[in-house]
Amino acid sequence: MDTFAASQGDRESLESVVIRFAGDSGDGMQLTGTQFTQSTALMGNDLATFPDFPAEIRAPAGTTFGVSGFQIHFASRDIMTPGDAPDVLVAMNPAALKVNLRDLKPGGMVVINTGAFTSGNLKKAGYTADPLEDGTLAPYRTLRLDISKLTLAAVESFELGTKEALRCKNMWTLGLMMWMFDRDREPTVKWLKGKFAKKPEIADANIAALNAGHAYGETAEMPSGIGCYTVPKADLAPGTYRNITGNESTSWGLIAGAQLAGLQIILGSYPITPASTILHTLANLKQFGVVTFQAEDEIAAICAAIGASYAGSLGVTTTSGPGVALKGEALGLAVATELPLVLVDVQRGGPSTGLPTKTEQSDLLQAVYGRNGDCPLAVVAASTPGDCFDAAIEAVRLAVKYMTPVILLTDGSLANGAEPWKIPSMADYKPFPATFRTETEGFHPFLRDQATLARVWARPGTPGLEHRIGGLEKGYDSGNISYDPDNHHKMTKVRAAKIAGIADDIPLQALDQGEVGDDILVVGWGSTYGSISQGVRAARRRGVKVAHAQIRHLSPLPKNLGELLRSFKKILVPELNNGMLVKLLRSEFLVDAQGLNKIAGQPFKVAEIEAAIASHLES
Amino acid sequence: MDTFAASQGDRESLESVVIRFAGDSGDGMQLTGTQFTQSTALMGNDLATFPDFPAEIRAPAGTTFGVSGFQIHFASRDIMTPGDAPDVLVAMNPAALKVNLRDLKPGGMVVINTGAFTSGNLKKAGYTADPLEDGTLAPYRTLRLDISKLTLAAVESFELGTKEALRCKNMWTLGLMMWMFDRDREPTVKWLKGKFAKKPEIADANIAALNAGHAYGETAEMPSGIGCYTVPKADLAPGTYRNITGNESTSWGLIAGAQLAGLQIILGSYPITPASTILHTLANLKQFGVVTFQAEDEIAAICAAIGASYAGSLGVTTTSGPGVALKGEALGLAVATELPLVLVDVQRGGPSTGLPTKTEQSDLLQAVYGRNGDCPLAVVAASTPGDCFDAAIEAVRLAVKYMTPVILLTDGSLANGAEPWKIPSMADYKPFPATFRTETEGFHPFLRDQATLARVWARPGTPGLEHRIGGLEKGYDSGNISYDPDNHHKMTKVRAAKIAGIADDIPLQALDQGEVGDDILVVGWGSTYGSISQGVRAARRRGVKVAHAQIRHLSPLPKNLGELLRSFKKILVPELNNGMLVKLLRSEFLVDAQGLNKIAGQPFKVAEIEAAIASHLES
Amino acid sequence: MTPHDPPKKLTRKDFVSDQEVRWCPGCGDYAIVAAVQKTLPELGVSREKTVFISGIGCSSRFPYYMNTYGFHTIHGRAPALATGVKLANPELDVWVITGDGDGLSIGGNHFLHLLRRNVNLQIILFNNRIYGLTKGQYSPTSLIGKRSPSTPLGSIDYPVTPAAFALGCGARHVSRAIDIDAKNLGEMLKRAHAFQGTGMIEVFQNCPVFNDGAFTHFTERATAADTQLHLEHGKPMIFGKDRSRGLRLRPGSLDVEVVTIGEDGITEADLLVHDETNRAQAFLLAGLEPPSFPVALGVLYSSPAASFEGALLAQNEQATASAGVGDIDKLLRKGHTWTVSGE
Amino acid sequence: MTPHDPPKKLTRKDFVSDQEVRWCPGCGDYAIVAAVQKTLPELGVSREKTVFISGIGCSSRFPYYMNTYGFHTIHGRAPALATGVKLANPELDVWVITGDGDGLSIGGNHFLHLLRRNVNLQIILFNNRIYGLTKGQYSPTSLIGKRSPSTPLGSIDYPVTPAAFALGCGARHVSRAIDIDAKNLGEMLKRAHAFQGTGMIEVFQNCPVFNDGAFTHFTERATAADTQLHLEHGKPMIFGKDRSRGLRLRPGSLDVEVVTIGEDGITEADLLVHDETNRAQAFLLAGLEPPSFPVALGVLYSSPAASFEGALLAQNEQATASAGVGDIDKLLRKGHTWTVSGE
Ligand SMILES: Cc1ncc(C[n+]2csc(CCOP(=O)(O)OP(=O)(O)O)c2C)c(N)n1
Ligand SMILES: Cc1ncc(C[n+]2csc(CCOP(=O)(O)OP(=O)(O)O)c2C)c(N)n1
Ligand code: SF4
Ligand code: SF4
Ligand SMILES: [Mg+2]
Ligand SMILES: [Mg+2]
Repeated sequence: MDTFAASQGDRESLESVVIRFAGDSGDGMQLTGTQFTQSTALMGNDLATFPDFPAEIRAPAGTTFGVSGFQIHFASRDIMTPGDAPDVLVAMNPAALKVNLRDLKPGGMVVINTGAFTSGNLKKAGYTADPLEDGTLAPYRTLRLDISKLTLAAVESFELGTKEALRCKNMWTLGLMMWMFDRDREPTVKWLKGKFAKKPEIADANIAALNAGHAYGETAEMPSGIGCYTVPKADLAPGTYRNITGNESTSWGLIAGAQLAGLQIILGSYPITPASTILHTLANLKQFGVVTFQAEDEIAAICAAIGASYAGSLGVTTTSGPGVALKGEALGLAVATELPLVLVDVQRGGPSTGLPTKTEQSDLLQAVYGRNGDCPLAVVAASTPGDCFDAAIEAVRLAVKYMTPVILLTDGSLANGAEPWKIPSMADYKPFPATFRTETEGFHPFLRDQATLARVWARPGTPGLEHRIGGLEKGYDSGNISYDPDNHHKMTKVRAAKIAGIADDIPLQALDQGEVGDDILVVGWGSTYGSISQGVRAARRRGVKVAHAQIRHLSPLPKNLGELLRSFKKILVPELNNGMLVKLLRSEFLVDAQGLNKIAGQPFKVAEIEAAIASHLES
Repeated sequence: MDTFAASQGDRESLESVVIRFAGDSGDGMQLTGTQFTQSTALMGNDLATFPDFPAEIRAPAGTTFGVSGFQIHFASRDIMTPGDAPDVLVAMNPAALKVNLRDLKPGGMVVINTGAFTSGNLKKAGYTADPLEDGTLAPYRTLRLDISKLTLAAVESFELGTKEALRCKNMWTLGLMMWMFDRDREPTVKWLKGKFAKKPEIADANIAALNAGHAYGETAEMPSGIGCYTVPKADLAPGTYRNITGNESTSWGLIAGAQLAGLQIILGSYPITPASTILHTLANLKQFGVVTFQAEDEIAAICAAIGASYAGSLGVTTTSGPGVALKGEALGLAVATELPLVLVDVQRGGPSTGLPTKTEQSDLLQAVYGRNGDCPLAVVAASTPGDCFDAAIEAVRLAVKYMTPVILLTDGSLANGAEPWKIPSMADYKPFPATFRTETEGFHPFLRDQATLARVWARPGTPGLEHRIGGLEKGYDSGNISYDPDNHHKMTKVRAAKIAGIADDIPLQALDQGEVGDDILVVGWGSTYGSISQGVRAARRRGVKVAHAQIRHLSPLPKNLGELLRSFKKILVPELNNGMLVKLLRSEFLVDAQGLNKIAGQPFKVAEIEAAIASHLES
Repeated sequence: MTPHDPPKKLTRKDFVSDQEVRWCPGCGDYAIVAAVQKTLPELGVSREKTVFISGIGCSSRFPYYMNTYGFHTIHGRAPALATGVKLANPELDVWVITGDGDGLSIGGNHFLHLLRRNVNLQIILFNNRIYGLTKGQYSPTSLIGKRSPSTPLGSIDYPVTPAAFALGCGARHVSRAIDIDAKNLGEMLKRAHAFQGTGMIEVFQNCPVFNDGAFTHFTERATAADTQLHLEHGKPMIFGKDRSRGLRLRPGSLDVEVVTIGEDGITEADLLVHDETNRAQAFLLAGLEPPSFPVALGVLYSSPAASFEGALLAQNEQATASAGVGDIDKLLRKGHTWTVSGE
Repeated sequence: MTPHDPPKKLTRKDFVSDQEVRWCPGCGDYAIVAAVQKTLPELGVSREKTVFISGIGCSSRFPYYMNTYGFHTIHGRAPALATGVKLANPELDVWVITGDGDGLSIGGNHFLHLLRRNVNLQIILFNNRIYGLTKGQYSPTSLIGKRSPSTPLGSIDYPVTPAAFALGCGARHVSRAIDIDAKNLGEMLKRAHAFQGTGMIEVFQNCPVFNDGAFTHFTERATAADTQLHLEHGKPMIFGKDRSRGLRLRPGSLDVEVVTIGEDGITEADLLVHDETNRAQAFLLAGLEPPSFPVALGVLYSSPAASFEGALLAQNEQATASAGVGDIDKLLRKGHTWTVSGE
């Protein structure tokens, strides 16, 4: 919202806006954000969101650690990140102001619910003086309203208790913001009716609050510097769109992949933040033949998935970093027995319990190396919430075609972040049906396809193929236990060659922007896609010769990657960790790639990427 | 035994001999080998041994998978490996012959117990024709004796049952071999008396068999090509020596380290091959203040160790690859809470259950990277059985000084292999006493030493230092939980810097042989020391300009390593895995190091190293 | 599903695989594998639908010797693997093989949850009160004072009683047999197989190498009659060489005592009658030990209920019945969507 | 060991840390932390020797609120950590804090082995029959049919009964209390603390956010007298508003029934008398559930025995007594050695 400025009369047209809704966990900010997003998506803007939950549990009202935030970035051009800094901050209480004000752009707008600025709340937020009075807000344009009171007035006729009535204040606020940015309330009205179908009076009160907030904007006189705006449609590719979070699209991608493979999914999972919602989503989709099993622990979850794959289904397990750390031994079993398996790792801040609700990319080396023995497997990463769908399909494809575990890396920001997604059609995906051995002649369980090196999949229940497998080394020619030295060498090499061979079956690495011959290449993976993409675009606009490659396949790496990297003099590798992909690239290709590392539980800001490109070019 | 040749009269003097004793698991070959070793050590030869157990369980008598072998290499010069190929094979039954004959040097000697060559045993061993008859043995010199019968005769007077009596045949064989190589029987006699103190008749029968075997050599006429030999004393550094296996010396090193730190050891361990004997050894040394706790599983084992460290003891956990895979999450907790901890990983063949009784170096990357999040710790490797002692002390030192988990890597060949070891004196080691915080003023649990960056160790029980720690991110300035983005970045960097800083506190990387300017550098780590050392020596004797560096500290790497590596044009990295150290070196130093990889569950042969040096120089 | 021919009449030999058996001579495991190979044909099961799943341990090598499907997995995790197999294909007849270390030490958690969920399979716990494969360390069932390589001064942990533990976990079918008592063992295999849910069989198995004679105090032929109580549902609890002794409820308390029929006017009618469905009674029986009491063998407890995979897969059917077979294109378009037309 | 002053008289406040409490308003955890903070001074313990060790879960944040030593570890592993702490320093007074997910789901194995070993510490299981921290998935103690985010059609696993499970594990002190019943809870804390071994307390804890009212059917004041049975060793099992009802052994079988005193000639003398040391009885009591039965509260079972760390450390003393304090130089030179002299 570079062009953001006050206006009083007609709506001012803006190219892009970043709004952050912030309040107490109990204030319903996630809902507010989601509804604003929904409506914005329907308006045809491009958008990206970033929900930021409080860590772990509902904290006592009013405390800073109980603040919940939801940021949305929407624009009339295509955008890829939730925005570096908000143009508008909605602060429902002092704690929300305290935590978020520092991020607001200079000159940005703050919408404040003064009704929550009681001395008790100020104290809980750690304010010694009232920020409304002491000049804290001087650099900003403020809209101060007693939203609590306005809401109570708006829903008075419904005779709810005060507590219930106050719950509607997020809808009042939403109404006001929808007025301010010219959004349609209809989808929210519809959604409220559905959600409170069994309690129509609650639905009606919320709708009344929503409308009252909107009406307030229409009628009340705004202080100077506060106006109303419009953000025209973005020029999106034609098609049908929806809004989607990464965990939803991962879930759906798994189902789609399984259908393309002709398999049923057995999901073994143990709840863990931020992966749990994949389990929840799939548990609600049993009609797709997905069996969801909440196991007793992380190890049981993956082991049940392996058992399911052994029995001829597609075993899937979903978790986050600490869960992956526990699954290492079982992953090794899946590698040794060469069974298909998809492990989804929704990465979060580490080490150990770390920052469970924050995002990070620090499981990459664990994914590639974190097991005993020479234990290669395939690793795939998703780069945007919507891209999780295709990445999940790709993970399933590789698992089934190569009889191997595949780790799909997403992260907290993808999992909970949302973006408009052009809905694909299943007809556009080529099926990759799994085949099961039935021929008994010449059978042994480690017979391999000479092209893919995948072993045969012989399902229990198939007459004549009775066999035993396990974690001990197996003879190349018989599949029986073998302690033969040369055989072990050969099998280790074959397992490695099978994974390496996947490189022939994945796209060559392309440049997302720029071209060979540019001065510098920025190489990313995973959720940094949006920030890097925009940072590179901005730098290119300034005339910098910078290219961008985003790597989807991390093990094996694309065949042409070495050549591509070597064609640049400088290589910058931004990662939300202390340097992991950069290690893989350096060791694999002996290129002097340098890292840009942010380990703060937050995505890169576009400006950080831009600045790093500039300083790296100078160095 | 290059100069090995027949002799009938006087003892022929040999520079070095490799003997492999092989028989059924029930034949007592490990005992035979150990006794021969003991006596050889006392003779003042340098020696190295390699026991090779059957996988996992006692197999039915006579089968090939039940064959147990023990190889000893002894010489009048210093040697470092158990020898590439045996000069002498002792085969107690057909299966032993079947499994081992292919390794024997051309023209080597086979001592055969013909008494076990029954048609039943031949069949069990998978022979379709009698190898004694069909020319199989033609390339070798054979000494064929019905040892079973000779033994029965020797112990007749003790009136044991046939089964009991036959048990003495390994002692008969040992006696014969002691005659052949001029070893002293006395230590064995003493040992037998001690071992069977409660069953003197068994001791006596065994002694009789031992003496009978010896007498047989003295008196019987040997076939042509079979003689008797002597291997003169080696020129060893002055001092008191003993024979030691890696697991023993690891155990003792842990005790020594704890004493130097002034701490008691709490060992949490879960039995696993080949690490279990560390637990067994330490369980027998309670008078050293070691508390050994056989936990319910691998995770409980490390968690108990972490609890012990939290309470002010030195927590230690010992395991092998699959166990390490299970301990990843808990290791992360120890990293996050910055507690001292030593994890001993006795590596074995992987992936998964793999080859449990075979050696391998394939846990290196798991040790360095196998945890969620950015989770750095120190990694140290031992290079010979005796060196495990110093490596264990070093692991304890780093753990205590830097308040960090340290992984000590050994492997199956070190664990069970033995070498003569010059016994150090504890007075030669500088103590590194642990310090505990008692000062309450200014205390918080993540206060750091500004030099080492280690946090303070505040033991429960200390008045005034009550505090809470855990796996969540902690504030740099308070030690309390912190979700602050910048703080997480800072803490991640501090944890990394603490480990990186250890590089200032470890020796610079030295060259074991050769010098800067040589044509090629061979870089190894861990148990490959002996093979590489001898391979390099052999190549140098042939005039090849080759140097050798063996890396003890794998995380962090020595400060001067990059410079050292870059001063060689060619770098060869032999490893008993599919390429791990080579990855670390390439990514860290961007040098074009190339791997020599053997994944066969067996150490490198000296000849393999020599050949690789030659071919790498040519390439 | 592959087509499934009606099972032809199989014999013991059909269930013997071509792999050489790698247990120590004299190991109790031989008797158990023989009993299973003998019993399977009597159950009329097919080779291709039978799956043996084990963890790690001597006992866990079992699957290699069965000419059926088999999976030798990782230490302690067989119950979790097996649950996945049953979810993928409930028609498979799954047997879990585990040891006292595999099942009760590292695998204790999965053992608990398998039992409480009541997955329809059989689990055989080879209890030799020792870690065999790793060369003789004491196990969770080793008796106090067990000297082993890791406990040279004797173990100090109170052992767990597998049957009592299983009942505490909520197991619904708990039984016991002795490795070399082929008749009772065969019977227990059949009972567990017939049970719709998790049929748990503890087998007292001798490890002649590392824990020889751990059970001889009640398995020896000579004294067996006096040290073994063979339970039969609805029958009074009688034992003893001349079947003259029995168990009686100690009046007024939840406790039992050994009595002699004929003495003090005691008749068979005074004895406790075995009720397989009484969980508290089973718990009490599980804890009886020589020399004061005989060891309770047979089915201690059996109380059927819906199987886990049955109930879970029924939910899938229910979901499909109410929502129709899932259509991905529809799923992707559910909820708010909007269309951008190519202008 | 640091010098240890005789504990000065501490108050509740001394045990309150400076950290802000981060549970949801109305959470039962508040009552439990308050009860512990109130009870500790009454036990005469010192702050510096007291250690709270927890896993992960809402309940596992407990240590942060105690002004003592504390360790918030990883999910399910607190019992193992705590065992290590006791081995390193048996003088520390250790409390393990765990939840139904932390202790019985991922941590089930450590829970089992802690209990059977009888490590001398207290373990408080916060049972809210739900995973609170991860936002409301069903747990191993959730009742069948529980609708949760991961079980939209209702859970199907048979729940585990913590007290019965603990008894099956070989626990030697098993007790139960209700979060908001401060008096009984305080009493149970004291009893567990006094017990030399693992004192296990299950606390029924309300999670108003994800499983509100899970226990109201027996915790509601109005009906408590009829739905709660407060056990007292040596006392008959009486309950009911006018203390007119009781539990009686069903004649001739291991089973109990509810009877009314005064009806059918039943007197107090007919009722079962609570014997804390009877494990089978405790097992039976653990399984009683409304509406047919009252819920048994108080000490179900208590039977002291040597503590694990006591016995283990005694072995160290024994070894030292017989072999003398270890001398490393001697150790290295034990057995066969030989000397090479510098010629
Ligand atoms: C992760 C891991 N830790 C340790 C081991 C070593 N291990 C193999 S089997 C076993 C115990 C076996 O005991 P039990 O289950 O009683 O079987 P048995 O050999 O007595 O039949 C152990 C500790 C392993 N295989 N994996
Ligand atoms: C390895 C691992 N897997 C999953 C989680 C996520 N997790 C944290 S707490 C919890 C369950 C908590 O339930 P409970 O123990 O009942 O505690 P409550 O929150 O109800 O007090 C789970 C699944 C984790 N922290 N670590
Ligand atoms: S070690 Fe024991 S249990 Fe294992 S095979 Fe040998 S006798 Fe059987
Ligand atoms: S989620 Fe439930 S258990 Fe957790 S703090 Fe909130 S109310 Fe308490
Ligand atoms: Mg066992
Ligand atoms: Mg809970």
